[in-house]
Amino acid sequence: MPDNSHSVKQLSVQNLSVRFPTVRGTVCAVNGVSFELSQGASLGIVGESGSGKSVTARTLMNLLPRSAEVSGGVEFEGADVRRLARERVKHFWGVKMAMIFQDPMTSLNPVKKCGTQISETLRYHLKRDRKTARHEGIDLLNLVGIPEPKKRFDQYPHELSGGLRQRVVIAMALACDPSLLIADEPTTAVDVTVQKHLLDLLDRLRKERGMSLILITHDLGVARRRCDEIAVMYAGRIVERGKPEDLFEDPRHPYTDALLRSMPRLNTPIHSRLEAIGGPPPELINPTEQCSFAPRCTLAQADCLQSVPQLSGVIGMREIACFYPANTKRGRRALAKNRARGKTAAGLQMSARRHTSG
Amino acid sequence: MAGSGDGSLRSEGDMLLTVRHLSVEFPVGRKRLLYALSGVSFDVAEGETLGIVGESGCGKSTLAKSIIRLNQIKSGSIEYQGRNLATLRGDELRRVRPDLQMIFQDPISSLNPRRKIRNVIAEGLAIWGDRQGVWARNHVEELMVSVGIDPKLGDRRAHQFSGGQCQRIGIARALLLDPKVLICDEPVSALDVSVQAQVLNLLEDMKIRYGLTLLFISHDLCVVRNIADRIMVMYLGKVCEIGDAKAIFEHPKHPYTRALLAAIPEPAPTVEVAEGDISGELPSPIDPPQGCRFNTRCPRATEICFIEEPLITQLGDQDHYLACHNPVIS
Amino acid sequence: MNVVLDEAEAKKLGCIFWLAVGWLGVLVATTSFAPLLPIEDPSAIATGPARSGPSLDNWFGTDALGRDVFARTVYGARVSLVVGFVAIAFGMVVGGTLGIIAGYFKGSIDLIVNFAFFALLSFPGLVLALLITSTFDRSLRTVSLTLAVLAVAPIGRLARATTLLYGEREFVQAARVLGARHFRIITRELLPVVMIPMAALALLGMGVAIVAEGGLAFLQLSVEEISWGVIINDGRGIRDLQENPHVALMPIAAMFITILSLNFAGDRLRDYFDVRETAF
Amino acid sequence: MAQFALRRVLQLILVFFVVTFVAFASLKLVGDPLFNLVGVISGITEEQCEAVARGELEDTFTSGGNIGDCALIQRAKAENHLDKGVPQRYGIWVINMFRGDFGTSFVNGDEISDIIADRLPVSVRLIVLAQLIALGIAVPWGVAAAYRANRGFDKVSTVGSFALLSVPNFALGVILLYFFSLRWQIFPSRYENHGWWSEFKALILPAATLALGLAATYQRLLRTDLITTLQEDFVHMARAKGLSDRHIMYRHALRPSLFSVVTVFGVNTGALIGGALVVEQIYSIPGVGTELVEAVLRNDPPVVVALIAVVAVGFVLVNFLVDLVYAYLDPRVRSA
Amino acid sequence: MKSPVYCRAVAPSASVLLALCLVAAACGGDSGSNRVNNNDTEVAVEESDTNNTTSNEAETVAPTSSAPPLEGAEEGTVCIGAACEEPSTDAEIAPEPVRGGTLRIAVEAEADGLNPATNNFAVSAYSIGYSIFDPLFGIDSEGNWFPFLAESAIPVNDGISWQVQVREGITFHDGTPLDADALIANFEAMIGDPIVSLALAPNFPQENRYEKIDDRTVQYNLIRANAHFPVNFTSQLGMIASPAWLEAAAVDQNLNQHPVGTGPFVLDNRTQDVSTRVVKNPNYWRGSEDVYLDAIEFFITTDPALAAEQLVAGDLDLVVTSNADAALIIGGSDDATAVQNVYSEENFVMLNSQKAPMDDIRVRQAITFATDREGYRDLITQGTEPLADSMYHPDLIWNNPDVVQEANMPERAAPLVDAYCAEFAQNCSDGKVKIELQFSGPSTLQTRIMDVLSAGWEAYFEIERQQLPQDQHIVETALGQFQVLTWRQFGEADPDNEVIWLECATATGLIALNWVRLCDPERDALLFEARATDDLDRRVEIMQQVQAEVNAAYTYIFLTHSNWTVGFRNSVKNVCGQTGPVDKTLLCNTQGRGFYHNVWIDEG
Repeated sequence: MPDNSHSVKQLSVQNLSVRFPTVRGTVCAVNGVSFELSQGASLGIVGESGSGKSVTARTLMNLLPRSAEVSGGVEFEGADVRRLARERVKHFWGVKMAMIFQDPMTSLNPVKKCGTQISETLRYHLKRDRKTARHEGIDLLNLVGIPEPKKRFDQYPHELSGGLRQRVVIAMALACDPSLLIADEPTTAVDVTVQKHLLDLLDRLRKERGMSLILITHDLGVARRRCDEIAVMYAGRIVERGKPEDLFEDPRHPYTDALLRSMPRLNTPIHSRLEAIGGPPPELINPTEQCSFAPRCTLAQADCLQSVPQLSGVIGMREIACFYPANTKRGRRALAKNRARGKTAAGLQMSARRHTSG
Repeated sequence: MAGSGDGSLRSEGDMLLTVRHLSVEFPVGRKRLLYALSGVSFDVAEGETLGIVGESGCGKSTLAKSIIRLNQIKSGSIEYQGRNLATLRGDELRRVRPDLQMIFQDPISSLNPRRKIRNVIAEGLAIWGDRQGVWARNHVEELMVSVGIDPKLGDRRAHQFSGGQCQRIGIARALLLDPKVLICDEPVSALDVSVQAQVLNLLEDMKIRYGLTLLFISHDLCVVRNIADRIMVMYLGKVCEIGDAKAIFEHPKHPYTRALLAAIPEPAPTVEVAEGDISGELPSPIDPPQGCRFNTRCPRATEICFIEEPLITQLGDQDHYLACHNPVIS
Repeated sequence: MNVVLDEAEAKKLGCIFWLAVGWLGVLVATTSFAPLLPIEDPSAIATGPARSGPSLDNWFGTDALGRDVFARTVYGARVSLVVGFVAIAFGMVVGGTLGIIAGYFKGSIDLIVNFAFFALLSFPGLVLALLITSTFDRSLRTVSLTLAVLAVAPIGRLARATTLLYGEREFVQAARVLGARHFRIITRELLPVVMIPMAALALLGMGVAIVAEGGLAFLQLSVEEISWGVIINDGRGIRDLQENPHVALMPIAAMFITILSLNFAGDRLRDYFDVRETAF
Repeated sequence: MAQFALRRVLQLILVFFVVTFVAFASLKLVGDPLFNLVGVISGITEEQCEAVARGELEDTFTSGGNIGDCALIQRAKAENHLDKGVPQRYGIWVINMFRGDFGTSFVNGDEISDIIADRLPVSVRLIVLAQLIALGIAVPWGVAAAYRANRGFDKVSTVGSFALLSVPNFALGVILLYFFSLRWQIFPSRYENHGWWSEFKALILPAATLALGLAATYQRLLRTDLITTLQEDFVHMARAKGLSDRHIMYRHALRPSLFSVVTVFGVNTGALIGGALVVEQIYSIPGVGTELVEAVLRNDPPVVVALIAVVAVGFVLVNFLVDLVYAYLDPRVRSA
Repeated sequence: MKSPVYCRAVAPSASVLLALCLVAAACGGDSGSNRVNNNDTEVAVEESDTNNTTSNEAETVAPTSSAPPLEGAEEGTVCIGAACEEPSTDAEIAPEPVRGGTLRIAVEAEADGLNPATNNFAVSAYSIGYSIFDPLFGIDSEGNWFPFLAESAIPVNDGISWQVQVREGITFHDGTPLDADALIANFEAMIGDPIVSLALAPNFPQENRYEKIDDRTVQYNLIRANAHFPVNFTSQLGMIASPAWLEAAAVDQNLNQHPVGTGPFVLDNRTQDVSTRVVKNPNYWRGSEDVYLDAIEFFITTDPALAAEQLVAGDLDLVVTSNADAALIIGGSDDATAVQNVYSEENFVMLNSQKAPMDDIRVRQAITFATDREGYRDLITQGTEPLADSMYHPDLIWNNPDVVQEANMPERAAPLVDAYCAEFAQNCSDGKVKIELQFSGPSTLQTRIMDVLSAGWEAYFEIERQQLPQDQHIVETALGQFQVLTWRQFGEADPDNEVIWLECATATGLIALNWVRLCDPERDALLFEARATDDLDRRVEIMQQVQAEVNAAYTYIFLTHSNWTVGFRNSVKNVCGQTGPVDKTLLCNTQGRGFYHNVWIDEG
């Protein structure tokens, strides 16, 4: 956003890396991710499975398994989050920072009443008594637009539909009035009509409460309308970051570009061939020092296989981690070269039918 | 909406598959019934791709399973090549089966985790050992190559493949017996975007290569839009709107279709977002609403919608059929 | 994303598994070739001074009648293993078949079979064994078959539960769609899947059967041959425990290690094939 | 719920009939119950009887009573319905049972209802105590192991639980008795019941014998289920809510993780009764188990069948209870 | 409606005969084996009851005065254990008795019931029974009878009839007086019981079995003269129960569990198979001040070794057992004392002389020669029991020192087996005689015994083992359906008691109490002569001759003398100091049967 220069920096993630040692090797789930978030802003993190978006969120929420090795800094409202985690600070997560999860069916405890699960947070963190917690809980249900909140308060999760459950989850997350809400694929498991309502709700709540939002999704379309800024992740790295309209209209990273092309859209003709992304999915275990998208990238050149391109560009406007960004002169040249060769530097066959990028 | 009747059936006689008044009900304890499908009628011409869309719980998966007789059918008929699949039993049914194959939603659980994928793909031959002709044309390795699985990996098991590859294996298995109709039940919804495109492309390729007729079920309108010739929109076990894909997407008449289109994160330019704002929850299929089943959420519902169930009717002479008392007139 | 988190631990059977299998292998080998090995006749009395502790001549000492406890333990293993093996083999064949059929076809077959399992389970196992062995004879065949009958219900219930779990899976539907007959679906699709948890349970069940034989021996209703249970029972009198505890403790140790091995092997197998522990 | 209860009651009745009938039929095969009624002459064949009647065979003891009187055998048979077929006898038995008459022992003439009234409470107390001990050990143990799964404590406790699982209960019983009662004299070596405290002391060792293996079983199940539950989204959600680990473990994860334990709790009741059979034997506890074994060995069919019926009914009742516990544990079951 | 009466009469009767047999069946004191059900094991109707001696002598006033049956030893009681130096049995320097307390006794089997007229009394039932019932006559420490409840017993008609007079003023626990009618009621109840009468009826004619002389005197009329008739009434048959209770118990079988006698203790409560508690009778006819204990609790502990351990651990006060392990545990403890004596049964192998191949004396000889008695003694009794050569302990005057069991000489078996097999090839296989070895099980000890015996026989016999449940074992034994088995009996205080096991009258027929079914008329003549005489020397002479003949018939292979042990904690005093009414010291521990009314507990 052009005006985020005057907003208060709320969250700052610096060079965050998360590794999981396993028998088969070290899984590098997140590799040097950095981003900042202003108070009241919303950031979309978009990526396919395995891109590290959820791990990033869980790192922020201190939800990683003990085996995880984390490095880098996370600062939230001036406090070092990782130090808070080490010191087992009690009333921070759930109070300042809250999170909602993908599947409303599973993110509510099936054996506890919805109301109990909401008021539990209030009682635990804010030491409300049973009665007050109930009142506030019902208010929260009201806030997230649940009809008949009193009745719902005493119902079990299985008695509610998916959409309602996700609203309950949101109410739960909002209970202590957090200043940052992390939504991890909040609408993946619900139908489109419900998804729309939920996204609207999150948007509304964010604006009403001056809350920041990190929206994690695999669906570029979801992030587009709801976020001030979008970060695209691939293999544990942010490969491109920028404003939604820029990203959609003028994707620079070949991955973003390819992703957009591979999505079927309403405005493309029927039976139009989709541009699938070829090549193997990224290697997460003991990855080699190279651009992780290179093996699948139609623009890949020899130097893409030599070193990892760093995220660079204008912070707040557009940052790309690529040596040969798509839709640029450099990119077009690289593509032309590869097509002439019939394959990329990483050995990916260039399909004759493949559309040019740019 | 959510209408009854067989008004949606096209008059041409060369339909490959004609479903009439198909009803499926499941007992859900205490003598209550879940009305999964209620009087669904439609037809599919040879070589056509029918996209079936609707929210979860609308009966689209039940429909798929009913056509290939994985469900008990309450009433109605499924005509395929002059035979009524709904009444076939035992060996007769078994003999028809190779003609109608299916691809499942969860690519991994649709493959037996303990069997080598070569055997999984070749299962059809093992069952129909006598089909020499099939063997001659579609031997397993060739098929593996054509779906993009390296035959050298044939000795591996499902868990050693990614979701996309598993779906390819599933497609190969389905194609081995040279089916006429391929029913795809949400074949790409469990896949990542980049892989989804590969599988969709593959399906298109295979359709052309083997002359398939596709029933493509999805909740993702964009995907359906890309692959389907015709679209059928379902709601709570009934058909709302059916017709040529272009017509449906560009001139949706049914309020529900419009709502679906409006709810897409990147909504279709043909509908206004506000127009599709339907509220409320999907009613229970155990106790569906009287009259038009969409009446509880429909922004255009009038009195008649609560009393009378709309019949499906053709819009003019176009390939566009609709069940609604108050359609949107553009 | 969860994939990364959950699969942090790669699958390996691990050395404990191989240790366990090793012990079982050695046991089976030793007992199979027992007659060829240079060990005492297990029923010869006074091979050494009665009630003497372990020595070079009698590795595990001697019992009240001066019989060699080592030889008896080795020969006892034969009977115990046979009992265990027959029990689970029968349990797997009969219980497995019934369980799969019940879980696959459901409906009234399932109702009847499941009820039969339930009724069988509500018969306290040892009482049933007691009834049978006191009714018929105490031959190895009777005892093995008795314990085999007892193995049917637990294994059958597991087979049924697993079949129910997988019977609705899409790969089974796919086979039906391909036109496979029930028999083929059961044998080719379900059996390989059901076998694994069944095999894991069978390993545990073998331990249970061996212990049950011991329990029968404890009530003096087990086989007439030398089995571990018989030896333990022979040496478990209070005075024997005091004066020559090795008579009971050596076969107890052998039984313990064997059952431990079976349990470990079964558990590792379960983990390896990612079988969720089913409450059968 | 009512329908569910009805179904369970039906099941109970069916199990009762099946189990008792099988027991009845199999007892028909067991030895000769007549021996307990008429003594040694029960071994005399009908041919011999006839020979005695014809004076061809000498009856040594006619002077000392009517032993050689084969009518005695016939009468004993008739009065105890031993001359009828199994189904008929079973019918008579069932009818009498529903009249509250379990009959009397063939051996000592005791009212079987008295035997049950004497024996059952002891066994029930033993089994309940064993289950309580087992759960008391297993729950904190399982939670501790699952909390840091595959770490040091869990690995050690896995070995421990497997070791416990692998100790045959008869061996454990004898060893515990030997050390705790006879050598160290911490617990009484003999069952006694001078008030609840003395009985409690006397039942601790046998209950522990049963409980240790059981605790290991429960711990394994609970641990596995807890590990699974701890990966559930709602646990992540609870953690994201900032709740403490302890709170999450006991208030969120434990209850949904108890299903397998509860199921096994029910199904194991049968095995537990079998185990109690041996353990009661070791500690000479006058429970159903000892009586059952005695009755089988002394060839006392009415007692055997009655006790088996009691055990079967107990088994079904426990499983009925288990279903209720399910309903408590999982509201989804309640509404289903 | 005969049925209830019938049931009562018949059901327990079985167990009595069963008991008869079983003493022996459980040879070697296996009672304590791990066998679960011991209800019926180990029991005996007093064989003495079947005495039939004719006495031609003049009427003797009771008590009879025969010479002490012991030879050598002044007292038959052996004491082992820590407290032996302090003669707890010695009443002279007995310290002041301590009153009060409960004596906890382990008995190894439960009695079906405690009705002396219908139930069978095993050692366990005797222990409980003697605390509730007094016998008509007792046996003193020298083995002679003396009047207990009776005032006197006078033989009339050369001993064909006996007049028994009871003491005056005795009442039962329920207040009924003890008089002639009570004696008659007891006699009627017993003779009316099909099995108990087995031991009683043969001595009496069909008619006029008794006459009531006066209110306290009954005259019993026998078939033939018996010089030792009162011995009949020293045990179960002599236990006099309340006639009112007997009558009630005849209708309600359950009352058998609630006995009413005249004894020093009254039944308090009884849980079948668990425990029986009796409390001091405050109105005991001999004066309740001599009954020191407040109560006795009898516990059923089927494993004698466990009972012994419990005794040592202090959970019990007194244990009665014939088990070697138990005896060794008690003997090895500093806290307990074991008392044993010579009045014990013999353990032996029994060969059925009517059943091939045992009908051939060569085979019987061969198996006798091949028997490893030392192995049996060392491995089975762990050396605790002495080897037996005949029906009597060497310390008893009846014993014939010249009779030696010809075992442990396998070399002599070979030619006999060869000769037999040459003749009867069908009964042989590979030059070995095929035999069936029957034993009752399941039982660890029995199995061990079979293992040891087989080890000796295997060289010449091909042994097929047949383990039978106890009941079937007894049936087949009584019906003569066996070849070889082990048994335990003999060794009674009065040798006349053995007649029934040896005479021809019981050797044939359906049920033979002469189990080996060997009839020897000469032996019968000797036995009846001994019965008729009161001449001790002649009796000794005859019994020694009988032993020689038994030995020559090779039907019994005597192994060891069983070793009945009464073990008690050192705090238990005066176990062997029980006295009868005429200041007679009662025989301590006859085959485990015990009186406990003069016992006291001194924890100090």
